[in-house]
Amino acid sequence: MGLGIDHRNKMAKRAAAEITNGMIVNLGIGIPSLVPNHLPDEIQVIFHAENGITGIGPSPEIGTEDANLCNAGGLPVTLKEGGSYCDSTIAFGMIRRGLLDMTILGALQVNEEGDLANWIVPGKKVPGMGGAIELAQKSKKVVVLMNHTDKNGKSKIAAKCSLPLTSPKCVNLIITDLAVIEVTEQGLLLKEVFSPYSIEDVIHSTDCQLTIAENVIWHEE
Amino acid sequence: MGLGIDHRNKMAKRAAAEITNGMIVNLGIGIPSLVPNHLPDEIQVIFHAENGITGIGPSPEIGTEDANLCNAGGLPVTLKEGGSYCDSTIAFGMIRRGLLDMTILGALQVNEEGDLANWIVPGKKVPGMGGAIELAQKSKKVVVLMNHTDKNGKSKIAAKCSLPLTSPKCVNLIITDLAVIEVTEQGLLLKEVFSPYSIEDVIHSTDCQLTIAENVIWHEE
Amino acid sequence: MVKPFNKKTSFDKIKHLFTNEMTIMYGGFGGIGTPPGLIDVILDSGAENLHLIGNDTGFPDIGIGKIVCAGRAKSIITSHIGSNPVAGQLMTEGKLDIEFSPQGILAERIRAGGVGIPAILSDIGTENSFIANHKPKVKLENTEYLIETALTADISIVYAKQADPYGNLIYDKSARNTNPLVAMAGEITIAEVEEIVPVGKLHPDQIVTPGVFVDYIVVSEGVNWKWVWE
Amino acid sequence: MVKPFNKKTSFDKIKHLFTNEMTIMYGGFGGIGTPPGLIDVILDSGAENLHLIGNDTGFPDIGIGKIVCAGRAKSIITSHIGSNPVAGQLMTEGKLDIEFSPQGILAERIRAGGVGIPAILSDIGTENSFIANHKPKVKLENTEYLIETALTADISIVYAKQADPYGNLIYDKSARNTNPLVAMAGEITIAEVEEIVPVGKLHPDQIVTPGVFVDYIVVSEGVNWKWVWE
Repeated sequence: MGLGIDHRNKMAKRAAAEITNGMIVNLGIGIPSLVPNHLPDEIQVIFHAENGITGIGPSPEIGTEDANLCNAGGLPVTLKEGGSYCDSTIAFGMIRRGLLDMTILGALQVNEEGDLANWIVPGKKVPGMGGAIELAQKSKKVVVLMNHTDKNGKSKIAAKCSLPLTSPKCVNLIITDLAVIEVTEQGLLLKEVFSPYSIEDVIHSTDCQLTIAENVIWHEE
Repeated sequence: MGLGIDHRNKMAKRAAAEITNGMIVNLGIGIPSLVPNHLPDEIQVIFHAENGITGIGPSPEIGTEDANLCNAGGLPVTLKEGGSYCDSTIAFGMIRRGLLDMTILGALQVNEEGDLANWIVPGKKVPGMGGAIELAQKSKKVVVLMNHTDKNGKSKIAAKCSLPLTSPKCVNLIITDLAVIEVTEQGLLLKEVFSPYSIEDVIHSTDCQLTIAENVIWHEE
Repeated sequence: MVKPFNKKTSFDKIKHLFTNEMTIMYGGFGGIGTPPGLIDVILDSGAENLHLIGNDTGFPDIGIGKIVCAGRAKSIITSHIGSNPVAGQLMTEGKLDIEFSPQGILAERIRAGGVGIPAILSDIGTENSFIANHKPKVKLENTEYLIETALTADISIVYAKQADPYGNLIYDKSARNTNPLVAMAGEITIAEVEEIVPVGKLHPDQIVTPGVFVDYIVVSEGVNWKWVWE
Repeated sequence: MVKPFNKKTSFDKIKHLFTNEMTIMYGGFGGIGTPPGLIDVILDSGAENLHLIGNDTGFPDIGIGKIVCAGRAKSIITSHIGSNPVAGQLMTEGKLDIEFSPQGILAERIRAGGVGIPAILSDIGTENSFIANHKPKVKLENTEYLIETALTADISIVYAKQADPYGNLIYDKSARNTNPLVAMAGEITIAEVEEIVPVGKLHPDQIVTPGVFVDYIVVSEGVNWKWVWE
């Protein structure tokens, strides 16, 4: 069961709401790449890519793509006025130096301490970590966008990650097709639920303890 | 007793003869900066400076200096066609990577093993090492241009350096106002003498063993 | 380092440089910026059991992916193979030895090789056993760091927008990516470029790779990358 | 990191940023490329007991030399003080603590701080007791290397040719020298520039320092360096 475009955009829109004026933000491949479509015009933000772009603009019109201008996922992009190119060491220099206010990325598993697993399924799929370790370890805020459960219906939010970790204790916020969950010192805090799901649905689909916020926000479809 | 301009140019001219076509060469401050004046036109060479210049050209005409274009000694220079600017890490990257065929620099002392002392006179003068360690340690060939003796008449070529070393076992060739001496596995080899000095003058002015080459070359004034 | 003042050559004339068992480092990121003509030259050369170093394994038909899929690589140091399923398959079959390095650290290791630094210390992935386990470590003020050693290659291949005959290079937009780093780290560096311009045409403030790092220049017959990552 | 999208300010407005005991890193090489207006602002600010980091100590009346000669510096990490006799005198009198670093290694340490690398290993000066004695060391495949730690500063001051309001910088000829490195290594980075141009005017391939590293831009009233090294 994949996520329909509506679910994807719902999640991307919610992630976009985390972005405030002046932020420097890195977007992973997949659902995170939809985030810019949901940003209000008045928000000025600098999108960063590991392959050496500071200031990514909207996707180009079909037919106007530039083969030499792609994001870290290899998809054609544009550059905003005031943007610039650099080599990968400088792009990662920005990351390690702590200049990234937020990274929004996908995950295979997240646990209640905010550990992130997103680079390997032993014996099955070994894509490699790419820049995920650096982004997860060094960004001021790490937002995960992922399905709440895997294709077998198993929760991707667990007490302990069964998959090898990308980076421990790095995730701040989890946005799934069901809910928005914050990683706090006291564990996971369920803050928002997407209609038509209920708090009980979320608890049922989550493989670890959830604290329920005092005022859970309800997102109507 | 300083060195007159003739002596300086004599030494610079001899150093220039070490340079062959296509070399990348770094010149220290002082006498080494006179070397380019003695290069035949047919020799193409790339002069390198630690502050980020590859391809230094001749000194500018008076009145045409550019305040933002100086060599590592702070003197105005020009850039040859095909030259380029970089930051200091890349300039030193060229040095450490072993791309410099030759460095020509001044010295306070050199000993029979080719140890170089040129950065500090304890209790007297502490200029600091600047880029000399890297240049001495990593250039393919290190040529020292210096007075044969100091202002008290003491030999600057010794069995052991009394001054703190810049770098051990790095000097390949010593050019003084008296002679040209090669540093070999077997010690110092006197190869050339500048008129009006004699082999005996050179031996007398040198504070360590000298092997005399089979055919000492005589440079007439 | 070969040092003629005119470094322009042809694909044919450099084919003999590629030999079995050598280490080849390639610029590019997701195939974009990996010199397509030089990849074909390597294939043509017949060189095999190659040791590769680069950001990722490209796609099966783009970038270094073609070398990997032809079974020419014995090992690779890289950060990502997700876009080339054949790389993962060869690894699983024990036919390709892969060392994964965090992407930015890999870039720094290549740069370190290029500028003659033996290694860097890193705090990236210190708690990730796949990264940290086999690496030397050192403690500095009570924190343990990984020692990430410099990488160099027998031959580096890069893609650039323009070169002059001295080998000075400038790059185009995000096709720059790892190319300026790889350009410094080869014993021999070969640049495939869109265009060779006369000496003096490139503005000296705008040159990204000084020509002293470059040995050969070949003119590209066009790039073959496209947008198919996902 | 302060992040307005218009980073232009005036010398007066940033004077309060400079305070006693802070660490200040400065671009420039032999005075050339050290922002003269910002040096005067530091003098005006009254800040003292400063910890300085930079290539050299300039001349008594040029570059960082003015700060040193005014007795405002408590310590300095540098590679050369030969052009500023006052620096040597203050050192001899025990009034200025100087740590000498090989020039290229100093540049790499500043860069390491700028790109978030904790340290580099170095084989430069391993046999020079003045360099090696007080440094941590580590053995790698039977060779002992120095651990040269990264350098950062509370404030970095740099000189550039042009900036746009986002803080993107380009440099002019050899006045580039250490400036792009220093620009990355400050918690706060202030650029003194010859000219501020509109956003979009700088070519994105030609920008050397991306604006995300820069916090404030001031327009220079002109440079004061000249050619007096020898």
